[in-house]
Amino acid sequence: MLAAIGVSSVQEIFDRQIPREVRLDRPLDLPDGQSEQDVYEHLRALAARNVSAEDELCFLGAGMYDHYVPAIVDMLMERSEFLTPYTPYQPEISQGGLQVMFEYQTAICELTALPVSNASVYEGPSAVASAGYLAKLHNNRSRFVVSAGLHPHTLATLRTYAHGYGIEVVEVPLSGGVTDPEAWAEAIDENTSAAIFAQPNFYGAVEDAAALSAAAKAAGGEQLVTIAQVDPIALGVLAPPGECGVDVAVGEGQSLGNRLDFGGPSFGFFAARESYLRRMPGRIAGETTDVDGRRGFVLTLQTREQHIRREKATSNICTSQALNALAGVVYLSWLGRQGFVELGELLLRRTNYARETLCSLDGVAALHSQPVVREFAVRLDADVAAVRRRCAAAGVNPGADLHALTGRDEDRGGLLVAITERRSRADIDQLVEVLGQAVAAERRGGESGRRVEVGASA
Amino acid sequence: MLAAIGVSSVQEIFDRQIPREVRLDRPLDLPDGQSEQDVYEHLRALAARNVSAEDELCFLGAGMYDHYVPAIVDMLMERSEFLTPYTPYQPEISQGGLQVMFEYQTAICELTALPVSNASVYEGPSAVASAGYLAKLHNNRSRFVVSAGLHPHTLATLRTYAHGYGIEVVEVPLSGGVTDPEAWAEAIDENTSAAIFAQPNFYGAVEDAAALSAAAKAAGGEQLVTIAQVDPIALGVLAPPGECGVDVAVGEGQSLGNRLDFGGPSFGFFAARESYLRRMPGRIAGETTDVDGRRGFVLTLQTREQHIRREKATSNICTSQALNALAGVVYLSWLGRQGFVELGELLLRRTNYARETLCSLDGVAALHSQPVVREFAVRLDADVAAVRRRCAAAGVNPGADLHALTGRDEDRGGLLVAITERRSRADIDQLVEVLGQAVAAERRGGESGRRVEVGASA
Amino acid sequence: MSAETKQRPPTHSTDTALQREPALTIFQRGAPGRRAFQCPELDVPDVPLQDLLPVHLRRSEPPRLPEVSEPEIVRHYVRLSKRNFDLDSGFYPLGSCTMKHNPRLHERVAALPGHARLHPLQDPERAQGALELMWNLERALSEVSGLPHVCLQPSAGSHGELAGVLLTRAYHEARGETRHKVLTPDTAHGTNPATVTMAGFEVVKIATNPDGGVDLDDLRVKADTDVACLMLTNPNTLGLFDSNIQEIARIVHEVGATLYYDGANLNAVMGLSRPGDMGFDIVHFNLHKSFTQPHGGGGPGSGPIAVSDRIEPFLPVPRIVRNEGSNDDGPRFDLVEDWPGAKSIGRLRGFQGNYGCFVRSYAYIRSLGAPGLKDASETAVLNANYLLARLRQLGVSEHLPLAYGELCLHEFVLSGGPMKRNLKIKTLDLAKRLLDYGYHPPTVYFPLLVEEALMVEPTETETKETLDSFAEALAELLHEAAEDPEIAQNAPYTTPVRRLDEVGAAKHPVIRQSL
Amino acid sequence: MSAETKQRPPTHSTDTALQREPALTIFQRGAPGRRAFQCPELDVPDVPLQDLLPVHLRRSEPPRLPEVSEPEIVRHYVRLSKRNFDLDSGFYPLGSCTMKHNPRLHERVAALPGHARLHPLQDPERAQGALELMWNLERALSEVSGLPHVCLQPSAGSHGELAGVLLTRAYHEARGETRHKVLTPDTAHGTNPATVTMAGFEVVKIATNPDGGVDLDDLRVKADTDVACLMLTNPNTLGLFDSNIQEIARIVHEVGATLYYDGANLNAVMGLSRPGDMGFDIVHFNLHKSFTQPHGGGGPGSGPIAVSDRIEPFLPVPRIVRNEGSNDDGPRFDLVEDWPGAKSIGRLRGFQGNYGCFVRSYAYIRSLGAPGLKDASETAVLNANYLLARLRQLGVSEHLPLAYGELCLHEFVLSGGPMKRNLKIKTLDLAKRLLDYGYHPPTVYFPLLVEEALMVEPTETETKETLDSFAEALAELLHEAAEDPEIAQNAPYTTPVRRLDEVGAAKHPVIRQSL
Ligand SMILES: Cc1ncc(COP(=O)(O)O)c(C=O)c1O
Ligand SMILES: Cc1ncc(COP(=O)(O)O)c(C=O)c1O
Repeated sequence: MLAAIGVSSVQEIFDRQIPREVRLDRPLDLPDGQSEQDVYEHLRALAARNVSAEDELCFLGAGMYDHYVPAIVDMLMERSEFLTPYTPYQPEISQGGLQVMFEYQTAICELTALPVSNASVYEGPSAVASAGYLAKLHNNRSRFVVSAGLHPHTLATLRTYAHGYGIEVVEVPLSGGVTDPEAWAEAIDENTSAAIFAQPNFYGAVEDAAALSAAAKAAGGEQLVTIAQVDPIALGVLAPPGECGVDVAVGEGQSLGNRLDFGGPSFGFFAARESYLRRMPGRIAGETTDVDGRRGFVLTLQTREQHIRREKATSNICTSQALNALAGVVYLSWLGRQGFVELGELLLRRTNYARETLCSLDGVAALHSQPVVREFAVRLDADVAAVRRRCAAAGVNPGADLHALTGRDEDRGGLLVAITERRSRADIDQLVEVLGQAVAAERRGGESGRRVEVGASA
Repeated sequence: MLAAIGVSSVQEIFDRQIPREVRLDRPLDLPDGQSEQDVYEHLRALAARNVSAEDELCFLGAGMYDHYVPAIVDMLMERSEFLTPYTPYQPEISQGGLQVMFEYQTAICELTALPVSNASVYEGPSAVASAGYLAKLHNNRSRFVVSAGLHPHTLATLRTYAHGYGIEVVEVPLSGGVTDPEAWAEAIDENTSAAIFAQPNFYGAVEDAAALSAAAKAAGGEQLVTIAQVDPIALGVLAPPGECGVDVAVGEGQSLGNRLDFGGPSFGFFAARESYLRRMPGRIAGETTDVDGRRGFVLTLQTREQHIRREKATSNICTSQALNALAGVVYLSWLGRQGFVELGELLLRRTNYARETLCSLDGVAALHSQPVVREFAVRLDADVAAVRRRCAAAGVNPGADLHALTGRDEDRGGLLVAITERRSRADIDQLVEVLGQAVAAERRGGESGRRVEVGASA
Repeated sequence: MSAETKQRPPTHSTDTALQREPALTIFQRGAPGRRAFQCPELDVPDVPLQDLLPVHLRRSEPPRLPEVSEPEIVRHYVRLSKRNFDLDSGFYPLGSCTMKHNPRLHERVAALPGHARLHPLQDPERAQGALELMWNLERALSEVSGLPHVCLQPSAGSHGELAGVLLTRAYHEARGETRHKVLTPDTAHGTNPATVTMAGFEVVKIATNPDGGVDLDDLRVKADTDVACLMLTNPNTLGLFDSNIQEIARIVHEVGATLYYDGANLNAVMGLSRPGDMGFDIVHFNLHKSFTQPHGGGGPGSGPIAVSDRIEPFLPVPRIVRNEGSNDDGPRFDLVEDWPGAKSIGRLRGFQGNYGCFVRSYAYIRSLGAPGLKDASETAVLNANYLLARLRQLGVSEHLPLAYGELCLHEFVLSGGPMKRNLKIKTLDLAKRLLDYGYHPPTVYFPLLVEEALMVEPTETETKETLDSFAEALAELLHEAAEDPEIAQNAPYTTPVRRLDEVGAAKHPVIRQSL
Repeated sequence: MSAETKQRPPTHSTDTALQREPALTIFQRGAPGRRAFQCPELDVPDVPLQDLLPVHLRRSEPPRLPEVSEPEIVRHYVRLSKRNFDLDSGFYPLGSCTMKHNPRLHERVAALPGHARLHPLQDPERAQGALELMWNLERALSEVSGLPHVCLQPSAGSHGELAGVLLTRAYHEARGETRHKVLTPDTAHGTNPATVTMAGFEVVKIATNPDGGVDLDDLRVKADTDVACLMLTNPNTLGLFDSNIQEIARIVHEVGATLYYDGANLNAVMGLSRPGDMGFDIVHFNLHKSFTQPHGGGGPGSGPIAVSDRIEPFLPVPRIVRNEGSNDDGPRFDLVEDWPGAKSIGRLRGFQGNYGCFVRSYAYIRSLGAPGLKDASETAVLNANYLLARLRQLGVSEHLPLAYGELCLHEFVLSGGPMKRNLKIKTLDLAKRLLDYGYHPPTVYFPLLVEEALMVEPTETETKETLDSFAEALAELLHEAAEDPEIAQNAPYTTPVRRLDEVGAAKHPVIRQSL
């Protein structure tokens, strides 16, 4: 090969192009390569030092949830034809991926009752920040009014982005577990670019989405963009954002057939009203026909995108989450029209059963009394960290430490408990027992966690 | 659908065909169906009650070995196109599977240095029994002379089959760990249909295959069929049967890219000299061309088979082990020409290192001093079961209890230790330490295994 | 019409990408020195090989295995896989093979290390999960078959048949009898007679009566005391249930012979009728059919057997036993080679059988449960009868009449005789043309007693839409043949290769890549 | 010639099975009431829904999701997958995308429950394996880039770019400066300018000099104190290394701006040259390119960033810290939101980033090690230059000359201008005809400054045989065009669909299945 190139060595190819001064004159300081079995053992040893939802009874949620991922999702994601192609730049040989995007968009539109969806964005919180950018492009106003009920990661991400594109973020507090209606109406005016809330909110409470949207439009006018970050699984029982006056509905798609993966990759979904179509970020698959009249699919409305519009693009996103979105639409097809609702209703009932039984414990009280669908917040009359440690010792992860996540004083003692279809009544009862003993022990002033373990293994 | 059929109910279809008296008038006494996640949890709970080679340091072999199975083998076996078709009865749409069989046959021929191979039989021991049947069909003689060095499961299976097709089985003892040459020559005469031995034998010893074959032919004449059960992995360093006067080489293929799976499914390979081609059992893929002259593959020489020849077939085998044979040829391609030999040499050296270090322990002696490739037998001056229990408590499975497998008195105290490329020197050293302490403890008259555990975790 | 479209497939060689791709084997790829495998490091003393292994025992030349990189291997086999038709890609009504959907959950659970990396010689006390699974599967198969004792060991159906006939031999020998004959109907699958011979018996054929069942008179004549066993499939390979089964059992048992049930067609009667209740002594199951173990392009399979009390003493070893554990710590499971009254025929293979298949089929049984299994059989039978009815409605049966009977159970057999005479195309031509339509053809030329047989088994996991389009495709194919029989006679046109020279392949066998 | 054969592909619509198959969506399959999912049983009190959720908050109608069985889902998507071209099936020289082989080991280790089912909010002390893996990956990326601090959080390359530009903003603001402009060369990838706007800066284009590098004079003119940053790719999108890089760095730093390295082309220089040593302040990596995270048909990706000391205070939260554990019990890893001197820009997304991608790329780095990474880059560059040389030998460069330079690094850009004039086929036509030859075409019409650009990146995992056949295919394609340009102008002929009406699709967007 060197002969064909006309060089005497590979080195020469580099020597002729890269100045000596910027060449690395030593080997990289990295371990040597290993055989496949050794790398496997190394990665397995690392995995063994994580306590996963396979290893303990896990009630963690707060944005990502331990739902059961059906085997067909893995099987399809692992097919070379879906796993290894690049973004479908050549539609004639990418109809599989393009049709999946089209189907995914259809499913998201159905879930949200909104007419347009893109083919996925990175994940939940940055989806909200991108929705904010859409609002800025749409009305070029100066302020976002956001509910304190948004996920703390969403608030943080939105602030980071908004500082970049130069928009002020004003936070509206909660009252009684949901966005304070007065403060909300108060904060919004004709300089408000977008009004943003979560459904259900971070504390698990179901917001009155229709009321919040209406109030926002009333105070900010039609140009204002109402944005909701919604939990797709909750939409099995909750009125869809499209029917609640929401302009743009975005959210975290992990619950839909994606693994936990310690936080990613998953996907963000992004749906909106027709009028925002040409300001959407990311890929959109559209239907068309080929020269022989066959139905086919292409990436469409690309004039929104960076590779065409460059500095005028509606977003800088390029590589997105196609494979995770495939998992999403396969999962939704697996659940099916009825199953999707059945699942929501099962979670609704189990979650309320869990909240009731937990709150019947001494030292455990509901943090709010709003309706909840799949997650709820309680306040412990004990040190949350200590209680969680005791539960962990008994093989139970009782949920997330609210204060650790929000840093809000009013969240001290708060515990956010998530329920999935993998958590049976028996699991919930075990949580109640273990948490009850942990709280009791802590309130007695923290003797050893042994009694908790005994309790748990009973 | 019922209307089209012209019945009022599915029941009616059965009522009109199956007499009442033989209908089941009650539901089956089985658990109700479960959701996918519940079945998964149940099967996972069962798996958790097995101590697999993933959970302990495992030196078990004796026919199946914990080799590393490369990820591409799983990936290819899981492809729908290989996983879900039936036997390739329609070659035009089965070229993938048929070519895989052809490639597999080529690989087996290369390993064994024999000119013909079929596309797989069930597994090792029954492969020997099928080879015996081939011999019977070939020379219609009355006796099999078999080496006591065959795997006990092979001996048992051969006896079961031979009793059916009416052939006597005479066993020749070992001396010094290998088949006794005198007794061997003694036992064989012109009534001997086949002379059968294992390479390496069950005790890990390398037999002088060429000498055994020559002696057999000398005593039994050309019509006698020499059959060797060979360990394919050992062929990386051992002279192939085809170069040792062996007529039919068969064996267990599990070592070649197949999981342990608690004993199956794996595959048996079956290779022979040209003259036995038309008496081979099972499927054989052959090369041919289509009407347009394209190269293609078909199941060939089917006149040997049950679906054509029925009671005159050379075997009754139908469904075989195609998917496992695919794993075999993919694995061999992954190892490659050099890698196959490198692996054999690595095992040869590690195995001899293990034998030496183990035999340096008090109360541990080599059971024979013959060359060994990947497995060897030692005799413990202690109760093997008790020693194995102690080792298990220390997370080490030191190997198989010889006497428990063969029931031979001379095997009391025997331990069969297998080495794969997954067992590093460090692992071997740990075995030596743990086994040494276990034997010592037992010889001191069996106080508790605690010291062993301490030793192991050091 | 064709699998997914409403148009007729091409009637000329279309020269597709797959057709243009030459069939290079993995041995024809790569280059010297190329490799995928990186050998773990030599961490023990580098002793000269000849000190460990005398040269005369050593291999002199490395085998000429491929020299390829991982990317080359992946690409080679992924491309090769595209030259296969498979159940996940299309309808596969292959009669007698029960090509039902293979749920992917089964692959997931079978791959759990606790199952997949469990060594077969692991001490039973540390393989309790595996033994309990096998025990539960034995109990479930016993309940489905209506016979009390189960052995999971056989590797496939024909292996189960061999077990069954050897059990029969042992049973008679134990009673001091040597019998020489085994009866099989002329509808029997080839493995039945082949097994009989392998087990040292002589095959005696029994005729089929006009209803497609066993000819009772012929049976009465041939059932003498030299008969060891009658092997039967019920429903038989015509998809018909032999309503004389009780009389057949009486006749066979009267002469002291055993009655063997070939379970390949069990998918018709799960939860509805049981071989044990019909009077069978021995049954084999095909887990890779009725219990959806994926077929893998020709295996692996698994052929457990179930037997009556009188056969039980002869069952192969090892057997699984369940010991009631001391109060709280549940039952314990063990493998034994001996038990009260044991006169075992011994082993049929190494270890405990194809456990990986047990895991899948057990997961299947747990998923469906009792109602689900019954529902599966009912739907399988409904689908078969619906497809048969559709073919009648579309006039297909004018050329391809049902060979026997009116209705069927889970499958039916058509006769291509009229088609051959009226339309000048053989069942083979029809099958090959079906390939262009995007279907796997039904089983052809079996059972042998049906002229130009076409054996159709849709299974319960196919939808009405699929059955309808298949029926339409068959009808269209016959119209096509009526217009121009050469279309089918020269089919297929669109497959990766077209008709292959099987005669030439057998005359001058080339069965490995020349290197 | 074509990917696997030596013949020319068809020059007419071949009407293949895939072409005949109508594109039905999953929503057009199934039937009312059909399903795959069996809901776990309701094991808690069956409270009326309205008691739990007021009606006005409730969903009134179920979404019109598909109603299909598992077999239907599997068959639908398996068939759909066959309408994709993929890296495991053929050569994919898509410039700028580094389509190197994705080892399957990575999928296996990423699927281990300890990684795949680890909740992102698991307490750090019980996620030590994950944090150590991330720490090790950070260290490895730091070493490869030559920059001390790494943040793994960004979800893809463009997300990394956004992080980088926001870091630049924070850096200047911390110094009490507000700068408004970011410089990008006209060879820049579209995400660069798009990012600049999103981050609130104004884009200023820098010209390219005749050697394909940055025009230094233009840079000197435009580099003033209102410039916050220069974003560069090196080697750039022409596959050329800018030998003035040190001078460029000097100019940029002189005006107090930062120098940003778009790491999409890192595959050319791993272990050979490091952005940090070139003077870059901020680098993003594309783990889904250089570090072989599979691309999934458009993601997931992962775009970690590495930065110099002066940028470090502004890094996103959370960060991973390593605490030396008390003597024996090794180091402990933690996630922190604050650290000495921290002035973080905050979060770019939820949780810790695309951990699943980290696992794969870390496995890759461990498999290759230092020598392997260097070897990968050297082979990638060797393959690109060999392919370029082959194209010259075959006379292809007469119609498709190299746009700039003599040699290249890991990829090269040809200009289709002469081809368009001499042979009357555009680069688009060439790309479409290549589909018939069985190849994924190179990147087309990028970078913008090259007329009819064709950007070829073979990567290190392709064999010489593949490069040779691809070169021959291109040559053959040009001969074909010389004979009859319409062949390419109307291509492709053999793909599941042929040229699609993109204009119509955009004019009347149909972006979901009408139900
Ligand atoms: C009726 C019948 N009996 C027996 C068998 C043999 O089963 P196996 O292929 O599992 O050996 C088959 C399989 O085709 C069959 O259809
Ligand atoms: C040069 C260059 N920069 C940036 C990007 C954007 O990377 P990503 O697609 O991961 O956002 C790409 C990807 O195509 C690229 O080629």
